[in-house]
Amino acid sequence: MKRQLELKVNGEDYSLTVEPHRTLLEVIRNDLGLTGTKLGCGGGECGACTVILDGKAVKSCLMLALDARGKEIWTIEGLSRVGDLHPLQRAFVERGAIQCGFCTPGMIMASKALLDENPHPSEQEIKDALAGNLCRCTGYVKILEAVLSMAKPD
Amino acid sequence: MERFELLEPNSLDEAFRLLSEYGDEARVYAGGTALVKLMKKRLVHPSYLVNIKGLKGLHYIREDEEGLKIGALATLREIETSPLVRQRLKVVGEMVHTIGSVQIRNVGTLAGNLCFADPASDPAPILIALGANLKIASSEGERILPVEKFFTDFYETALSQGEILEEIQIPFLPKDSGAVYLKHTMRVAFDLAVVGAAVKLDVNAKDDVCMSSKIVLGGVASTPVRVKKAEELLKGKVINDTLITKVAMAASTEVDPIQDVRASAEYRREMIEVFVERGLQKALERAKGGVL
Amino acid sequence: MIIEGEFHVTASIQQTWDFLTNIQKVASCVPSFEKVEVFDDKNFTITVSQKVGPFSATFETQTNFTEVTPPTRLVAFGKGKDTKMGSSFELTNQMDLIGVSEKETLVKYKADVKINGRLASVGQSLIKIVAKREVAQVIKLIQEKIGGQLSGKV
Amino acid sequence: MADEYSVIGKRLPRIDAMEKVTGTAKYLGDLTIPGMLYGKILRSPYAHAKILRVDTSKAERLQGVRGVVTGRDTKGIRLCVIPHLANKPPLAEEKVRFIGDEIAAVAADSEEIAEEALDLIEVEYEELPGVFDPFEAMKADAVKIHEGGNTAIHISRSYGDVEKAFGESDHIFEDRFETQAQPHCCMEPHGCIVHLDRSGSLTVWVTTQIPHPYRKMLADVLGMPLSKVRVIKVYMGGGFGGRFEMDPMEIIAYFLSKKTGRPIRIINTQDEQFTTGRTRYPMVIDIKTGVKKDGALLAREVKVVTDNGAYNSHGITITMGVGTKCTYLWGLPNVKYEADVVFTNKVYGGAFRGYGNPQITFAIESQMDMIAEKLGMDVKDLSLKNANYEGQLTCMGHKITSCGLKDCIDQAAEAVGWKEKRRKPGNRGVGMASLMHTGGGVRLLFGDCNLSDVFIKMNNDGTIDLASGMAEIGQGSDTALAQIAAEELGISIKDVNVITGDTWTTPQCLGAWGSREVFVAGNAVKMAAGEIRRKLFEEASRMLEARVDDLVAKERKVYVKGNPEKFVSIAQVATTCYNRGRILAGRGCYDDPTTYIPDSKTGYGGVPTYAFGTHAIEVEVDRKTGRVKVLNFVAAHDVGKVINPMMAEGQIEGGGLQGLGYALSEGLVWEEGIVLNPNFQDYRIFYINDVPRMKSVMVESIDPDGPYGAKGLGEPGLVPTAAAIANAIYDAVGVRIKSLPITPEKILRALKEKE
Repeated sequence: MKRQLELKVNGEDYSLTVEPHRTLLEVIRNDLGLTGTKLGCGGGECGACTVILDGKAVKSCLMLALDARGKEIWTIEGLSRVGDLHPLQRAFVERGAIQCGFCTPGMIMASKALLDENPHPSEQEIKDALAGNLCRCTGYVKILEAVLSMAKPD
Repeated sequence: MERFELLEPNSLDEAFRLLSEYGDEARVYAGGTALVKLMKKRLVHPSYLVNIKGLKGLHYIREDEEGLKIGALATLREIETSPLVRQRLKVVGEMVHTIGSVQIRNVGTLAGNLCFADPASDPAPILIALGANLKIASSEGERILPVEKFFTDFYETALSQGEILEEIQIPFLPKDSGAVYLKHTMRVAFDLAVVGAAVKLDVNAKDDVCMSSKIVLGGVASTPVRVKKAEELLKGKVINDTLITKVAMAASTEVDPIQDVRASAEYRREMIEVFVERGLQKALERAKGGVL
Repeated sequence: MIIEGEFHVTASIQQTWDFLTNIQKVASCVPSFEKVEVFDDKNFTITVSQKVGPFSATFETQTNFTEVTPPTRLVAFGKGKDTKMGSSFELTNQMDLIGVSEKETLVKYKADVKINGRLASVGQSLIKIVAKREVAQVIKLIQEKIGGQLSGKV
Repeated sequence: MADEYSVIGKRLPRIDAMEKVTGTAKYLGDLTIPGMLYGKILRSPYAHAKILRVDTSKAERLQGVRGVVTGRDTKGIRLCVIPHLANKPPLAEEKVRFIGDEIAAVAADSEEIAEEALDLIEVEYEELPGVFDPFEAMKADAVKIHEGGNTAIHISRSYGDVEKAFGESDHIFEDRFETQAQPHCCMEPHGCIVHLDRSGSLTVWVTTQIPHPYRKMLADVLGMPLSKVRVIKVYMGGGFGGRFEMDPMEIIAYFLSKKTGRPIRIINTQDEQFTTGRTRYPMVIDIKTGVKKDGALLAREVKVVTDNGAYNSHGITITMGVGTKCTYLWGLPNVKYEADVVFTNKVYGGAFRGYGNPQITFAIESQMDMIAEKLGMDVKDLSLKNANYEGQLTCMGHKITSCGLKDCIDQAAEAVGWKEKRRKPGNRGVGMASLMHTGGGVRLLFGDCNLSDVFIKMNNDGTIDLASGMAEIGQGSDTALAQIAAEELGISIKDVNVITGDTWTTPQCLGAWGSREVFVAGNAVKMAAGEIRRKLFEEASRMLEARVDDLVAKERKVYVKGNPEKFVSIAQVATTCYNRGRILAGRGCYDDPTTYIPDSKTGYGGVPTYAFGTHAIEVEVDRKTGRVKVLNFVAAHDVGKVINPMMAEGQIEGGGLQGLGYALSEGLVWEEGIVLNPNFQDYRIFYINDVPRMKSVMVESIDPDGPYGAKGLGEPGLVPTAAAIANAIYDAVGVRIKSLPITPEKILRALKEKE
């Protein structure tokens, strides 16, 4: 049976009805059309589906959409306006932290959750925060450098 | 994922009622990280999920004179970052840090981890070693069960139908005690323990004599295993390298380790020896250094 | 997966044979047994249900004796499916009976258990341990029941 | 020296970075086509079985099911990237040959309904014995997986006089090395949307690395004119060789679309990807090498058994390629090669970054370390002594046009601290290994060519649209091509719009594989842009009243050499051209200049250039647990000329990560044909915590044929890693592990044996 779901995504209020078995990822992608958040492994292992829920990074593929009732969610689409990147996004672009780009939204959201909580993380703290996000292209070197550059602005 | 009904009790009593009413067809849902994954793979098919997230009264981490009290809804991440946990029982926070990833710890709960009863559960060994208890509630009332008695088989617990794990009670470490949890994995992060070794030592600070000890192993059998014969070797003895080696060897022969895709039984046996040895060394160091 | 071994029962070879070829009796020694439907003395459907924690599977297993050599050899083949788990189950079990004395029989068994489908990729090691444990239980019950039957306890 | 280039060699962000970093980039799973249905595939639970009956009637009756197909619909179709080796039916007809083999498929209104319908399909099997080990499969009495037997091919070649050379050798080394099945683990699983519309036009959105050859394969298999087939590669979450062929799912989706008239989307689940997707081929390699006392390598004999899995894909060509690869590194004069490619009842392999080279290089370079030790030489000196060089002709007659291998060895050793760290007591060790690989594709995989065609048009404002059949798969080829075009035309990379991926709007190209993107497509871009520049200069020479030969294009201007005041903007020139009815368009078609003609016994094409590299790695081994920690990772690569240092580093670092996984932790584990680790929990690719900050060193050998001297770098990054790790472990604790992955358990076992 469908249930009412009120939530705020990227600063905008949404009111929809969803069935209990829908994941937050499905609702974000299919109902809200925000496909920047990716479906990778579907089992909470790759981190491509990471969004920020009430300030905390979560894997939206393992969360029921109804768990987001009344919560505030940020996805990759909420980080920038047209032509105006968030500094973290700019760091990813300028430091070459992107290859195929599939893990990028999840990496950025996981990094943002960290930086919001801890603006000056150590290298180890960054690694701990990103240890739930897989990247098969970059070898993580440039991702780490991009997040580090935010931790210690040049 | 297959369809199910989400039931949302407003009180524990209502939750008990729903659980007894729907019996086997219902499962308690809190963090859900493990359950949703299995449901997505169509390996578990509950018709009803009893969502206890609305029971805000279960969401706490606090202390009393005996120890930490952790409510069923406290997330792993809250425990990991709790100043209270860090100050009063550091080893618990250290252990939680090794579970899954930040995203998983932000959602998953300690109670959920225990109830799922994965043989490789990280909290189980150290909670047993620390002598933690569980407050289990049902319509019949409450009961207190040592964590040590909680795990009955692969993914099976002592919870009866209609019961909910309400609180985890972890006693503080007495003075001159040290505890540690060491997790051996094949990957640094996001991996299950090939061997998880929890060691707690109570020593006489003057002469390093072991007053009592608990050594508990995870990831090696259908449930966490306490190696009592090995513990026995420590009792009343001065803890030194020779004894530690002997105890570690005894621990490795006391268990009949499982074999799976992560490691062979033989390797597990060898690692039990290594990690019990390292655990004892570290626990002794902590007992003497006053690390909580 | 092959599970093999041998066990003794305190009964003559004929008594043991009679017990082992009586489906109802044998079924009552299977802990996961739910029900049996007998078509003739060689064909029957036995329903077994296994539950381990949150995982449960029910296999309605069509079984037949493929080799019957009284009182020394019995080979049974069973095949079942659990649609809900998208998994199937196959068992070939060969039993050789050797009379040790008037009151003692040695039973050698070799069971080939196959689980295919979703269950298979998830928990091979779990399945193995559960299967071995189940077999041990069955043997224990057979020993008890044959023994008990003869001593008039059951 | 002042930098001669404005765009080449610069650390520029990727041109698609904005789209990717904002979540705008659309990947396959992000697309919805009106009317789209969801397809799911029923797969065999048996490793080897006859199919007696398939009954789909119950599934067809399920509410929301729109179409069901079985082997009856696809009867007669056989797939393989090499057409004459095709033996994979898209849907099984009489037999299934591995767990996961496709049997039937359903199209429904939702994925859930499709899944539910799969459970309603009844299949009756007669199980056959399975054979899972290639050596078992080669036995005369082994059960036959295919009618022609279990050996897909036997390969035998010889160059020089191996027997004589072994006779002249002072030492002969014989070792067996084993490698495992490594899936690509692209973050985006494989998928497609296929729509055969009612007018008879076919559109396929698919995660492919080879849009144009793919289109041809599809048209051939379906008997359709190419003009009716449109293949669109959208943004793609990684390739690495895993999408270098057609997958059965696309043919299945075609027949579902044909049945329903609707677009069909099929995307693998993680489990499907692991259990039915392509992998790197497992190989057992016996290698025998004859050496003189002074370290001169005289002869090599290699015997390979490749586990082909259940069906043909790239297994035969990769194994042939290994026969070539074992001749060229260290330029051996005498080489003998024997190989068998053998079917087993397991998921089949495919192309994967390195195309056989990681396997054979693990063997060659591990053994090189052993040889050096026996001869009492430093392996670095042994490598330098035998290093390939510019102008060298290999025993197969391949010419090395540029070579920076010696510099790679020296610089890698220097950066890792070789002299200070090698052969020191303790638990730490350093190891090195080198590689040689094509730096520009190869001929004869898709016809006797290695080509790329490019169209560029300059717009009135001086910006350009560049259309290429190359496939951007994350490696950065779109950006590299844009840089080359911008350099040639004196414009900014921001002025370049790169159009790739759609076979209806892009010209012919063989696609992204074989490290060929920069070398082949880059040369084509250079030619096309050069044509436009000529036209621009003609017009500009009129406008500036200067000779064409004196003109330079830079910073969006055309100016007279030595007189930068005298210029016109490129936009002005372009506008003038168009106003005068002159079109600024250019075309470049590049086919590599390889003159080598493959002999009949190899059937393998020559390559236009070679890339080289050396990895030097420092590890620490826990002697009690066997656990390896990688402390330092230096990768020195001869890339010809660096087009974009940031992206080149990215290729090396990413390759390094895959190489580390290959060396230490990755590999499918089977039991009776069942994959036991089909997820990222149990199949361990590394997270950020497991890898060191890899350091890349670029060696620029300037290839005479590469654009600006550039060579390919896509594959080399992981080729020598496993051997370097194995050698470092040996240096650390003295045990030689000859099978991959080098797990803690193997190390511990070896340490205990050594005691």
